[in-house]
Amino acid sequence: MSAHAPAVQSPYENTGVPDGKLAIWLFLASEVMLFGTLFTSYIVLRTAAASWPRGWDVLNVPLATFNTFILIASSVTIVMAHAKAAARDKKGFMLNMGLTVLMAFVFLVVKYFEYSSKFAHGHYPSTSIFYGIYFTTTGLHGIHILGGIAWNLGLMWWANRDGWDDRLFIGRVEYAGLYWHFVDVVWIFLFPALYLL
Amino acid sequence: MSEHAHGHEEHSFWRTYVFSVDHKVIGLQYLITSLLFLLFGFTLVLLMRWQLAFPGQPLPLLGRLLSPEAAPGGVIGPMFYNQLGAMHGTIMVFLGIVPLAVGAFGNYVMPLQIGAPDMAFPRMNMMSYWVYLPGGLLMLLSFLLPGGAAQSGWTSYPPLSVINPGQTMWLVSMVFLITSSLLGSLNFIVTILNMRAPGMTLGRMPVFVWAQFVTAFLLLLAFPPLEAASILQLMDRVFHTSFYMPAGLVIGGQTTPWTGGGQSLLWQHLFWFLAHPEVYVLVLPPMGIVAEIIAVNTRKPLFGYKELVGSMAFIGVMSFVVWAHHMFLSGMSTTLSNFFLVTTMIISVPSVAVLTCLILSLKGASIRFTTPMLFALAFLPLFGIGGLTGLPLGLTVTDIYLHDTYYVIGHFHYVVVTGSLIALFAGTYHWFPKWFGRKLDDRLGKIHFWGTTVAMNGIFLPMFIIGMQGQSRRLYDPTAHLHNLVGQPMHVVSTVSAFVLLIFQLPFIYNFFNSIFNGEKVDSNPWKATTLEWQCPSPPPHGNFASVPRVHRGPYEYSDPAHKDDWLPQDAEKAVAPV
Amino acid sequence: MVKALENYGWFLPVQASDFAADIDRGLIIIHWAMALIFVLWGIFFVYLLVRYRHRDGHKVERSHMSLAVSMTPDVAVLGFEILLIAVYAVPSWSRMKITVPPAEGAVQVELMAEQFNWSARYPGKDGKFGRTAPDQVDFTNPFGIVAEDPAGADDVVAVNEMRFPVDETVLVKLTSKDVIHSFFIPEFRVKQDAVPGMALPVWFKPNRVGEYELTCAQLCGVGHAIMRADVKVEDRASFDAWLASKKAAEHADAATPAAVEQW
Amino acid sequence: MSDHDDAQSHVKLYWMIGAALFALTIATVGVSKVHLVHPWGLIVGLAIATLKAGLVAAIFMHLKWESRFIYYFLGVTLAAVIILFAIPIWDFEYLRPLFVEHADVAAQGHEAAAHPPVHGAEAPASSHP
Repeated sequence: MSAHAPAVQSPYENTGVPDGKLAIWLFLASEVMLFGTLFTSYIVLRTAAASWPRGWDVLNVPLATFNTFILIASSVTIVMAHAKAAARDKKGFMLNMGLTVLMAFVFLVVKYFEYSSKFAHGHYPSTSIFYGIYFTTTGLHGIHILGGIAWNLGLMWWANRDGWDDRLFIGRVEYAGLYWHFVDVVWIFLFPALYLL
Repeated sequence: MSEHAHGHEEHSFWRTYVFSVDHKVIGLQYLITSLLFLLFGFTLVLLMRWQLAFPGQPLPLLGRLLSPEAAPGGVIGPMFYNQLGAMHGTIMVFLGIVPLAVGAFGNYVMPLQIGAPDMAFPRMNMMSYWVYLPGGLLMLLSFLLPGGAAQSGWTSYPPLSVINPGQTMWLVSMVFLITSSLLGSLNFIVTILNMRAPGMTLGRMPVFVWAQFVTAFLLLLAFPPLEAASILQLMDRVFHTSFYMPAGLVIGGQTTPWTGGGQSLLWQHLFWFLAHPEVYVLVLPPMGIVAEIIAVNTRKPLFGYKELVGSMAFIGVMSFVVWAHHMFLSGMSTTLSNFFLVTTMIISVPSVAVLTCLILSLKGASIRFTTPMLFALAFLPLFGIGGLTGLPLGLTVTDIYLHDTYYVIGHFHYVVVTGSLIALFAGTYHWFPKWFGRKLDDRLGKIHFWGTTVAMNGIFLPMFIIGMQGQSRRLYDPTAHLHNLVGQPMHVVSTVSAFVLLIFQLPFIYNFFNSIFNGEKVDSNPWKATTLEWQCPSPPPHGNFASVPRVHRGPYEYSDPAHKDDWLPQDAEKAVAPV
Repeated sequence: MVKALENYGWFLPVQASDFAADIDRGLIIIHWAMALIFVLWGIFFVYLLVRYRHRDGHKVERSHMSLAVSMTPDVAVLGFEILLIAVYAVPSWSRMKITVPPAEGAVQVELMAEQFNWSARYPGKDGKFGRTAPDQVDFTNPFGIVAEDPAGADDVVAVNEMRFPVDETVLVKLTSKDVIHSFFIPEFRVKQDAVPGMALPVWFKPNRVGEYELTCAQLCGVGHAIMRADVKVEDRASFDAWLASKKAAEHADAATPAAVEQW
Repeated sequence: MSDHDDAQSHVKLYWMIGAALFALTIATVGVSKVHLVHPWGLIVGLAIATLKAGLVAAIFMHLKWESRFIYYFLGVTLAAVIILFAIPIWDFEYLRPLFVEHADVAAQGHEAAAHPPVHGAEAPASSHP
């Protein structure tokens, strides 16, 4: 690809990377540390635990696999939404972003069923160290998905008002996409860690 | 939310002074709030010092005011003492020094020094203050809760912190503070990278800006692990998960609701993974402040700009691999201690290098002993003592004896109090003219300086002696142990010096608030300094510089023979030959 | 107990174990080095302040000392530290904390820290500790020694009191019942956190008869300050006599019905 | 802005990556169903997950065409994460023999009290040393 022309026409000395992109990548770096700590704790507590249930026995793996498909699909649709926004196709953008939000919502609904079935069987976070980690990590991930839904809905609402032609709009769609892909990457690691290995 | 131009529409009182997006107003908000938190944290320690020097004797004045269960009959109870200890540590570190060094000085001075009109994200900057303030107030609120405030030390080691009352509110407000610091560090890094005045390459940035840049990275990468660890501890406390609770706990004779399987050492690893970079966050900006003040008052370029910045960056990197020297005796694997012994000794080298560069900047200079320079000069030997006393603590063998004794308390107070806090006082005297257009009174300043330095040494030097005698830290009543009796007079010396220190803060407080309105008026560059913040009016208007400044040279061009006066501002076109 | 007061002076307490001399040598070497560094830098610092203070007619020299020369103190400090690590720290640390002495030759003690008590258990004649179980734990039986295990019958339990024979390596298995405590005897220069859920070995060889004090160095709650135990080092004979008397006193308590509440 | 015309031309690429991710998810579930011998199951599972994460990061997050500053940040973050992983895990691996094995006894006791054992039998209570 061509060398990066300074995307930012600003009178100030800068790195050629727009402020928003620097900020979102730094924020993702801190999120990497946050989830990295949860994974370290998971590995440490698992190796130190006397016994660790197999994912297949205690958790509903097919449902989780479906959930993974949903999240990957939503990653694809949000990157399409960014492509459509760049191509100035508002209808395409709204469709794709709507799909992303819908699939994220479906992901949470599936999560709700999973949690309620666990509670029904009397498995609470306090039941054992496995459930503690399961509920904490998936819960924190779920909160990040809620954040993503709010961000994407905000963008759609802003696009309908005067945001569509704002010079920052396409950038902000890209940053929402980066955040969403990161949440997907966290699930890509969380899914095998809790359910499969 | 489109970006409106930097027009000067008239904002209401609320938008200008309270919910302002101007980095200068936010800097002052941080300044006032953190100074008040520092004062409050200091009063907590006065109560503790009274109990340490005269165990069991009722407080003279305040005794009746304290609640009966906290201080029965005016005598501070052990539970309230532990609350004071934990909250003193937390308030001073997370609510006092870091917001002062990063929030106040960083927010106000750094954008001016790089010639920027404001921070890269003004609204996020405002948000970081308005997330910090509720976090701080929640921390203070925890005193009034039924169980009382947090009482398992500012390090809150489980299982004690999970079974003790008061820790939940501490964890919740910690999440607020961490979020505020993350927002702040994001803003700093993007501003420093993308909003430097044209001509200001990274090699021409002042040392203070470099210190803030490294500090922002430490905050960004080290704080989230503590946030995750706090979430785990919150789950342990509220939902009885047992991340940090090992199996078979018997507390007060009964088995506990925790099913076990957790590891208490996990918290210590995650906490110190943050807390060591955190103590370098406490020390790096003050080092930057001292470097600026020494350059201005010696009228000479700093010695070894590259070495100074290189050492700070190296400290920043190394601070991620030294954390477990706090855990040599905590049950961590002893072979791992050897690894951390080596990394701790490696990180002591850049600290010595920074001190060497600052001291050698005095050679061949023309030193002016203004009040900020007095504080900056006092920083050098006192921070030196702090650094040197770190040697026996960093060495695994001598740490066996000195770990968790008063020697440790003496060490880190010499680094933070006579190090960072004295440097932050220096910064306040140095940049006060830029903030308010008026100077702090020099006579009161000198009284404050001599009184503070002498009193601080009076508090912390005896701690080394008590530590050598083997007195453990965080003891409610040291006289309960025979081997501590010999150190009791030392406690009295410390307590008296602590009250003297309080008395010597009064001239500073009076001087600070009085000079805002009727201090001696000064022009925009009273110290005749070369860095950009002194080339704009004080206090700088919204948008700081009338036109975007263009930088032509390094930050410390003093005593240049080719120029008429002994300082050449960074944005001056070219040197004017002396007439 | 007053006799114990003369163990403590202005500087380090008396050396009462073989590690003490080793640690004190390290402390003294480092503090002399620190004093030397501080004084040298202090003198140079004051000289600079006086020599280069602002006064009329005094010109600023723009030239700086060469970097190599300026870095000699740093290199010296680093060299001293590397020497210290290689010669002193690593070998002593491995002797004090890594290589656990063989259990046979040592006096074995199991020490259980709990909120605000130290309970010590000696294996008694058979040299074996009886089995314990958490559900047996109660006030009279802090370790939860299972009654039917013969090995536990002759175990001696002492609360807030520890005795060691002089000149014999003591191997303590340190654990905690509830929170993190820290086993610290200043005169022996030995310290180790007692972590619940972990049994950490601590070993030392007392080499001076006398009365010392065990204190808790890690904040463990409201009673952290009063959590102490008396430590007495005596010759082998009186140590065995003490064990026997302790065992006898225990039988006496067990016999009286008041000690066992059951309904 | 210039790099946005790249976004359009990549639509086809995004669909391919999406399909690849689906396939890899099926693969990882399949592999775990097969119960490989201890170390291999872990290694293969992690390899697939890292591959998927790499695809998302490189293509979807445009990391392939990113400026060097972002690589610097991510490099520093990666180093911090590696330190955060390596040292605690190495420490607890070393500490394993020092653990007092109350875990299963207490868990079993609690399990039985809370509700009838639902899943596979716990490891028998190992005797306390």
